[in-house]
Amino acid sequence: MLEVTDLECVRGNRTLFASVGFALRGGELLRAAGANGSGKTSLLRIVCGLLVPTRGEVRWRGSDIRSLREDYGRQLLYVGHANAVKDDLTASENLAVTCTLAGIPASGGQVRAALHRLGLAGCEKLPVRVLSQGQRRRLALARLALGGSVPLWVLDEPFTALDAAAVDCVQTLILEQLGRGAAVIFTTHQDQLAAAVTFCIDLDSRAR
Amino acid sequence: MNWGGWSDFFAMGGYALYVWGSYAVTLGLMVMEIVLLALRGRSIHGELGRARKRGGP
Amino acid sequence: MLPAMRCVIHRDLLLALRRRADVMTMLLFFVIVASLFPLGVGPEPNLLRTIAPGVIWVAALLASMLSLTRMFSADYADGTLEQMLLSSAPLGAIVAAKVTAHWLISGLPLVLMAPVLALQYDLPRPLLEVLTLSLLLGTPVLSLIGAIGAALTLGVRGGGVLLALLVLPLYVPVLVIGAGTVDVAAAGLGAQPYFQLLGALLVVAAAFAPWAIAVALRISIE
Amino acid sequence: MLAPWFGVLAAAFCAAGLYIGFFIAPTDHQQGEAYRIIFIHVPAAWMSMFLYLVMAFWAGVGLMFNTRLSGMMASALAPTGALFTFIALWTGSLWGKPTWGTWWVWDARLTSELILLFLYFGFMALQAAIDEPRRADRAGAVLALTGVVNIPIIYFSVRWWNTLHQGASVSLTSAPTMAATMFAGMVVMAFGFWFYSIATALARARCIILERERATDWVADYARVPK
Repeated sequence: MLEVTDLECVRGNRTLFASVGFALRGGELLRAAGANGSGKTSLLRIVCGLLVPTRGEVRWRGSDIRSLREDYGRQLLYVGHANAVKDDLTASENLAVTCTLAGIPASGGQVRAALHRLGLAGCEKLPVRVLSQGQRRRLALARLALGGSVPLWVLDEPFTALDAAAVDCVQTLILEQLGRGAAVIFTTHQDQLAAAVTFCIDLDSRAR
Repeated sequence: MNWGGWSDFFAMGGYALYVWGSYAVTLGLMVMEIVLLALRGRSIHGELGRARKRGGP
Repeated sequence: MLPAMRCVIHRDLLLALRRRADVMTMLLFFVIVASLFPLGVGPEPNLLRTIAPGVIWVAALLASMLSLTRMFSADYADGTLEQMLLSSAPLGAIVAAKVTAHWLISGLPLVLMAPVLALQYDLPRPLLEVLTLSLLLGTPVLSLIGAIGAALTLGVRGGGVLLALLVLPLYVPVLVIGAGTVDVAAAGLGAQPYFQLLGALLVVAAAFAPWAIAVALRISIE
Repeated sequence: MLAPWFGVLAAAFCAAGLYIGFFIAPTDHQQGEAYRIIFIHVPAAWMSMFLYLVMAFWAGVGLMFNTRLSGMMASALAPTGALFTFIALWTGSLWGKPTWGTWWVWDARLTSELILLFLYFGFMALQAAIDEPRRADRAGAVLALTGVVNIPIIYFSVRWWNTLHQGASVSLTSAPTMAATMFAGMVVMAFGFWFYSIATALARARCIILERERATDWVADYARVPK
């Protein structure tokens, strides 16, 4: 489904990584590993199309993602370091907005169910301003509970700021999604989902 | 040529201030740009030279 | 494509309602700037009448520029802008929705407030309508062009002043034709052709600006 | 590099242009000698417009094909373009003083030159404000393209504004009757300025390339060659 060939990324005048390539098929889990600043986030952003690589290309089902643009957006769900939530909106409004943007149908009931699943049961109507950092991260990840139909998930350190219960919940979400034949790319510093990882790219060994 | 002599030429029919004013400024700005460029070029070469002595870009 | 656009507009309006103070401060700025001129120029009526369109237009232009910096920077900071770039709708449409939302928040109130201010300059009634209509056609163009500047200066230090420097020269045609329509109407000539000119400017801006904003956003987000 | 050669060409053409302008062109019956300023005012105005178009072209190419070099060419051209716009304005007002008695004439062409100067400064300010060179080039490119679309609109709206408020009595467009030699002088001067801008642009591009590629190896070898 997703082929990445000969990727190179230069930030400032430092080459983060070079000649990175992999192919990802449905149901596979890819982990990008490496120390801080080794270019993990840049790699994920390149795969999403947010960042233009210095060399190499990313192809989705055969065609270059830059020519696909919003069609690729429809196939993709990206959760980055930033939670993409608005402080003035309530939790359910935030979730509804991000789902509509990503093209995922989300009725009131589904939104409430997703929030329940991520342990945000009582906070639907609360403005996000009053939520803790952990709760905001859960809200950002609540999209995954609704994103069952999206074939590619790209998650940048999904487990940061999460307590044990939330980590388990997200792990089961990812495993369910893999079961449905979707592909997932993620980064983490702990070793969650170590068993399920199909293959891992270690950026430290490639840095020049 | 229709100039009586160099003095007429510089008097420019009484408009010396304006004509020469504008030419002087134009010439001055162009020369200044060239000088700035030369300085910029020399400083870069100097820097690269020093970097080469320290070995490494 | 429509649901995403409607959602963006709805969200921005909701945000503006939740933070009503911003809209108010901008309107107050518009009123203050417009009422400063008589203090500076003197209360002499027919002098005020001649400068009225120009003053109100410049005040409207400056007021709408105030809220430009916030158009994208808030979304850029909390990561929602990334979601917009990766959305299921074309970026041009999303950006068009953002600009419409910005116009509804900062352009429309100015248009509604302008007649009230024009009374300060005792502009006769027919000219009042011409002024309001020219603002109605002109402010969306201001938002469109301003959005290009806002997207370019995203996350750049000294963004506010730089944005003004980039955008003001591009505002000149709108200001000239907008204020000019009122002068032409004052001189008794039909202002109709000039409204068409303003309409043409709006169409050109609406066609060109979303593409430029989308490219600028993609560059700034890297 | 080519820059010095274009510099020599530029000097030759400018000298020829000045020679024609001062020694061959007859005295103008209306304005006496003051009109000789036209020999740098008009070419400078042409160049300011022309350089902005070339800059926008290079910027567009850089944006479309993602080539770094064309982005650098665009930012190399900007200061020279701004210089010519300023020269056009300066000589315009100096020419206005003897002929119309005021330093600044709100004439359509002079006003749009002034706005062009702001566009240049906007471009350079944007490039200076963004640290990362690649993003600076591409952001500048978008601004240059937006500017190019706006230049004709600005020119016509300012001309329309001029006729609206003041009537077309005072305007630079009614240039004095063009004797052949005057026009020749202007064209030769224009070529002189054109070669001059190529020379400065190439020299500045070389500096930009060296500054930006400081880290790459080929620059280090290049520096080893005594300059």
